[in-house]
Amino acid sequence: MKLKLDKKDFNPFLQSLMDEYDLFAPVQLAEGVSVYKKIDRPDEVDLSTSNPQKPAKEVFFPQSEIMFRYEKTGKQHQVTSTEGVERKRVILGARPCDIHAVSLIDHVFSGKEYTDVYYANKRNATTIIGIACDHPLSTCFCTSMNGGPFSREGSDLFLVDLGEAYLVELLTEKGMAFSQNKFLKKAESNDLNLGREIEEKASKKMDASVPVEGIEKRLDQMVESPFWEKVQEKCIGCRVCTYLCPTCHCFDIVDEALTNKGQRVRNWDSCLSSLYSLETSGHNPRSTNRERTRQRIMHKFNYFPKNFDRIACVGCGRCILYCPANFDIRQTIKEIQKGGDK
Amino acid sequence: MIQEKIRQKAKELLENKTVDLIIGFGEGTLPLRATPLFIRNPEEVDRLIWNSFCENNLATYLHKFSQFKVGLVVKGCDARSIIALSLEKRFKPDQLFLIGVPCQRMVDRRRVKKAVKGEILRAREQGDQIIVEGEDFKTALKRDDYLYPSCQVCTHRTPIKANVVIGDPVEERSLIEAHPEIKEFEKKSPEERWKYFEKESSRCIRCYACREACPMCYCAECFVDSPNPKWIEKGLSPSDIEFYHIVRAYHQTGRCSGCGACERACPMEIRLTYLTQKLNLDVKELFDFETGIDADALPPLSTYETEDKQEFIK
Amino acid sequence: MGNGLEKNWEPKILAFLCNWCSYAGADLAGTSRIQYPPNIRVIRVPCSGRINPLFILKALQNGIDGVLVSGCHPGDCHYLSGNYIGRRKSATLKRFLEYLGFEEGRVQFSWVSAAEGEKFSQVVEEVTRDIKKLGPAERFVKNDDSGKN
Amino acid sequence: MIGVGDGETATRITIMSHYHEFMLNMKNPYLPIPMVVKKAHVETADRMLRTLELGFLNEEDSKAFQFIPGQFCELSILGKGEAPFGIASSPTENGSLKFTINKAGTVTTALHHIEEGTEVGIRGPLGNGYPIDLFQGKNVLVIGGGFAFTTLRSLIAFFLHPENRNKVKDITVIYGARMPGLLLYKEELAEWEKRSDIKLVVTVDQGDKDWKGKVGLVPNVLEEVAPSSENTYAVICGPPIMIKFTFPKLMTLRFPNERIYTSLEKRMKCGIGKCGRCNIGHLYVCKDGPVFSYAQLEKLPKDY
Repeated sequence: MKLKLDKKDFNPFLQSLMDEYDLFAPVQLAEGVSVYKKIDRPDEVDLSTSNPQKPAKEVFFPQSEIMFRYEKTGKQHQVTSTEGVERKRVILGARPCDIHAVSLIDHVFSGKEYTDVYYANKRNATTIIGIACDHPLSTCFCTSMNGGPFSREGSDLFLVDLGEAYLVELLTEKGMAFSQNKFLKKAESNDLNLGREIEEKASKKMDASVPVEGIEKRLDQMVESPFWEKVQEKCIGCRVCTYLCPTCHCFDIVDEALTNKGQRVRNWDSCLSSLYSLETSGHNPRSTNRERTRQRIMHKFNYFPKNFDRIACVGCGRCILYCPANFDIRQTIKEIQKGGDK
Repeated sequence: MIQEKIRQKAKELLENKTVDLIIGFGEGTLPLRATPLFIRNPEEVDRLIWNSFCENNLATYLHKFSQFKVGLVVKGCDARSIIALSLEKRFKPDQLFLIGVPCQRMVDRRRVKKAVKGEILRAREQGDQIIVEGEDFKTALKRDDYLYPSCQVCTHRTPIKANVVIGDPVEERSLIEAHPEIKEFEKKSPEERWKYFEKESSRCIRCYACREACPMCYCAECFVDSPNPKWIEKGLSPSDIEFYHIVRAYHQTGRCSGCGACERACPMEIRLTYLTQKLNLDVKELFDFETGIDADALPPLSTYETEDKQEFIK
Repeated sequence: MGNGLEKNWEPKILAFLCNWCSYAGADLAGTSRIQYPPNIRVIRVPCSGRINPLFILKALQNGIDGVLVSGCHPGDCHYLSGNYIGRRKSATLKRFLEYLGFEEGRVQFSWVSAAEGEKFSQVVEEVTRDIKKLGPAERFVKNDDSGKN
Repeated sequence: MIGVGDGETATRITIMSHYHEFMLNMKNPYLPIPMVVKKAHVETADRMLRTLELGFLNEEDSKAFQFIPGQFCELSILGKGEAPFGIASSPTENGSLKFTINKAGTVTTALHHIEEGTEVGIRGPLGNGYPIDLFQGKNVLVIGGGFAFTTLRSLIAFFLHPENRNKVKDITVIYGARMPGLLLYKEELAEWEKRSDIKLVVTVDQGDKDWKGKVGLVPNVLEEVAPSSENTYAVICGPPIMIKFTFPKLMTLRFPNERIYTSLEKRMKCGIGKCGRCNIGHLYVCKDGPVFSYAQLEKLPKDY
């Protein structure tokens, strides 16, 4: 079902959503820095940037999340879980690459035997309003990772910015719940044509030049190659690329104790941290930066494909944009495909 | 041209085995960026470049090459970091060959991006201008209006104790009158200053890029990772983040060369140099000490004078 | 001034006293029946040079209203240079904390020798009076699970 | 890709939402099962190893907890954290579970200090455990070193139980420790030595004045005992140094890699294959292990 939302009705539309849902959207924290946040007023929303620094995964898998609280009385203790989600939620303005990444993490956090209920509850309670990318960046390579600036995969509603209005496509039953919203009018044919034009223009700008075909097989032979010693040189071992990556899902579980009460918390973690696999005995299977940078690349382009036969990269380009040493994963992929000996 | 001389020097050092590898800068994969480059064979020296985007402090890589003889391309601030590191016995004396470059002050890529509408696809330097081109624009920007904050106030652009200095020295500024931002900030009330610090650190995502980009942060176990005693938690509690930023900055007292690599590494664009520069000013005022100038003067906090100021002590 | 100024609010002040001088000075104040405000909680440390900024920040983070570090007079240090090193750390840390926005007087330093019971009580009185003027500490105090969503 | 630029015709909405294609088990896998410390005693002379016997607080938890030897649990002390430990007791023993804890870090030190009657939590049973069904009708060679003997004790006790003894033919056990004082489960070892249906050889690297048993390193003792690899599965757990020198001996005894199993240790947090930490190649030690055959390990990177 295709509808239209005039931009003059945008804020009232958001207000109507906020009456019923917790609304998450990109918010500018400082000039050039934005993250997905729960908003209190419609004017906080800022859709001008292509992608916020932190990915939309944060709405489903927050960087720091309480798993349960506990209270100790004598030798007994009471545990209260915080997995529940009180209110339905909407995430507005997620780009196709971030949404594609969330569907990749779905594979890890779901499962017949064990499901990550914190993630699952948030995922079930959230309606995704995606927004098309009419100005993809030069660092974006989503078309190489079977995504695209107008890919509707994973969205419940999908917006296309027509200039004066948004074209609103309702794609799933969750999306259909919005069909009665009073701010959404019927889309005329010229809106649809304009939407198609914008789509063609954006797709042409994308250069699907990152060669990932057969990278999993290639990496199988390269596990002990000297290539990794060369790749790790410029990496300073910070956690920027993993914290900002929409498909990274590693986390740490720690207890935060006050006197007799406290909470068990999970925080994002990074395989690039030197402590990530350090065992209490002092043994560390990944003792140097070589093993750690290898793990990041292997997990996304070899291990994840082996487990879920999908590459765990959506080509959003954040790790390229924000790396302090300009470590460019497109270059690394090309070098790998050339056998990594160059 | 500086770039040409760096390449010749690198080729010479590699050919006669004075060093095992050269760490310098190469062409970045994005406009307005250069990237650290590690060269081992002489034929590859032509990949070395020099421009106004060589913003990394390469001294932070030295811990990876402790058993090699390393040739390092250094700006004034990087050279000072190396003197500070040598005072802390971080490498053997003859292990390094410093190729000093009098620095023209580095350009702040983020400020340039914010000065134009639309993505910058190509950029190059021309004289004292930066020419940036996007899909539908081409603009020339005056270089000196877009320098990094730490470079604007830099007082030692010419490397002091480099083995060779490529290019002629540049004029310098004195430390005290060079810090308008700190003077401005100090005029504010304590509430305003705390609000600013609180707001800036509230964006922190604890990725530790500031710690990893800084050559002086090399502790085997950083206090944030210590489980026993556990100083702070690992989550995003504002107070823990402020704790981290206060102590990380304070640990640079009398050790920080003011290069600004911490601020440049931060993905959330958090201001950090206004903390370390304040400590540098205090150390100059209290103990007449500047980091990385005199290779024999002990760092201020590891020594003392019987007549140090003590008016603040009851 | 602090907003929590109910009339009978009593500040909690942490005092790091060096074992050889200030701790003995405090002890002398006690044995000589010299009265001083009960607001301080004493932690004995080997030397004022032993004070690590982490101690002071951890105390402030846990909601302490004021911190006093007291050591031997210059020249009297049992370890010869402990207090000199401590003095440089204190000087730079105090300026830095006040630059960041901590109110002046939250963290204070003093020299009290083992014979100065009288001076110790005066120092404690002054510090308590200053902290009462500043009011309860709010900046940098951590409540348990802020920052989580 | 659905509904891409397909004109005004309304796409027939069939999809609930993309998340509904996934199988979900909404029982929270991170909440610990409440247990109580029934008995606790220090096993070794250096007081570094303490065995805890934990009892279930709720009856239904006890019934639901079905495990096989080789599986592990995440022991949880609220306020300190969690850590993985192999289950030392066998499924055939009564409802309580035994864990032997080596004092090393925050959680283990806390586990060494808690008294009997205190509540703790466990999560489990986790991991795959030893391939009991593969051992049916075969001989079993068990080689253990130091405190890695915990899950091996579970395996041995399981097969020594009357119901299971005839499931396997001969059981040969070689268990070594650095000094007599460091041997675990000394009473049980004494009982097992008396039995005729198990060949138990206990050795120490260095004896002391009242040690009457064998003295010698595990690899050499294996060479001496030289059990036939014919129709036999080997299970080997111990410190890396012991494995490094024992493994070649198994080769000379012509044990094929598919019939040598080991239980690996790695840093773990979730224990259920979600947090991504304990991977070796694409496998997770907590979910796809901790028990692996050497044939499997050969194909994986040396990432442990």
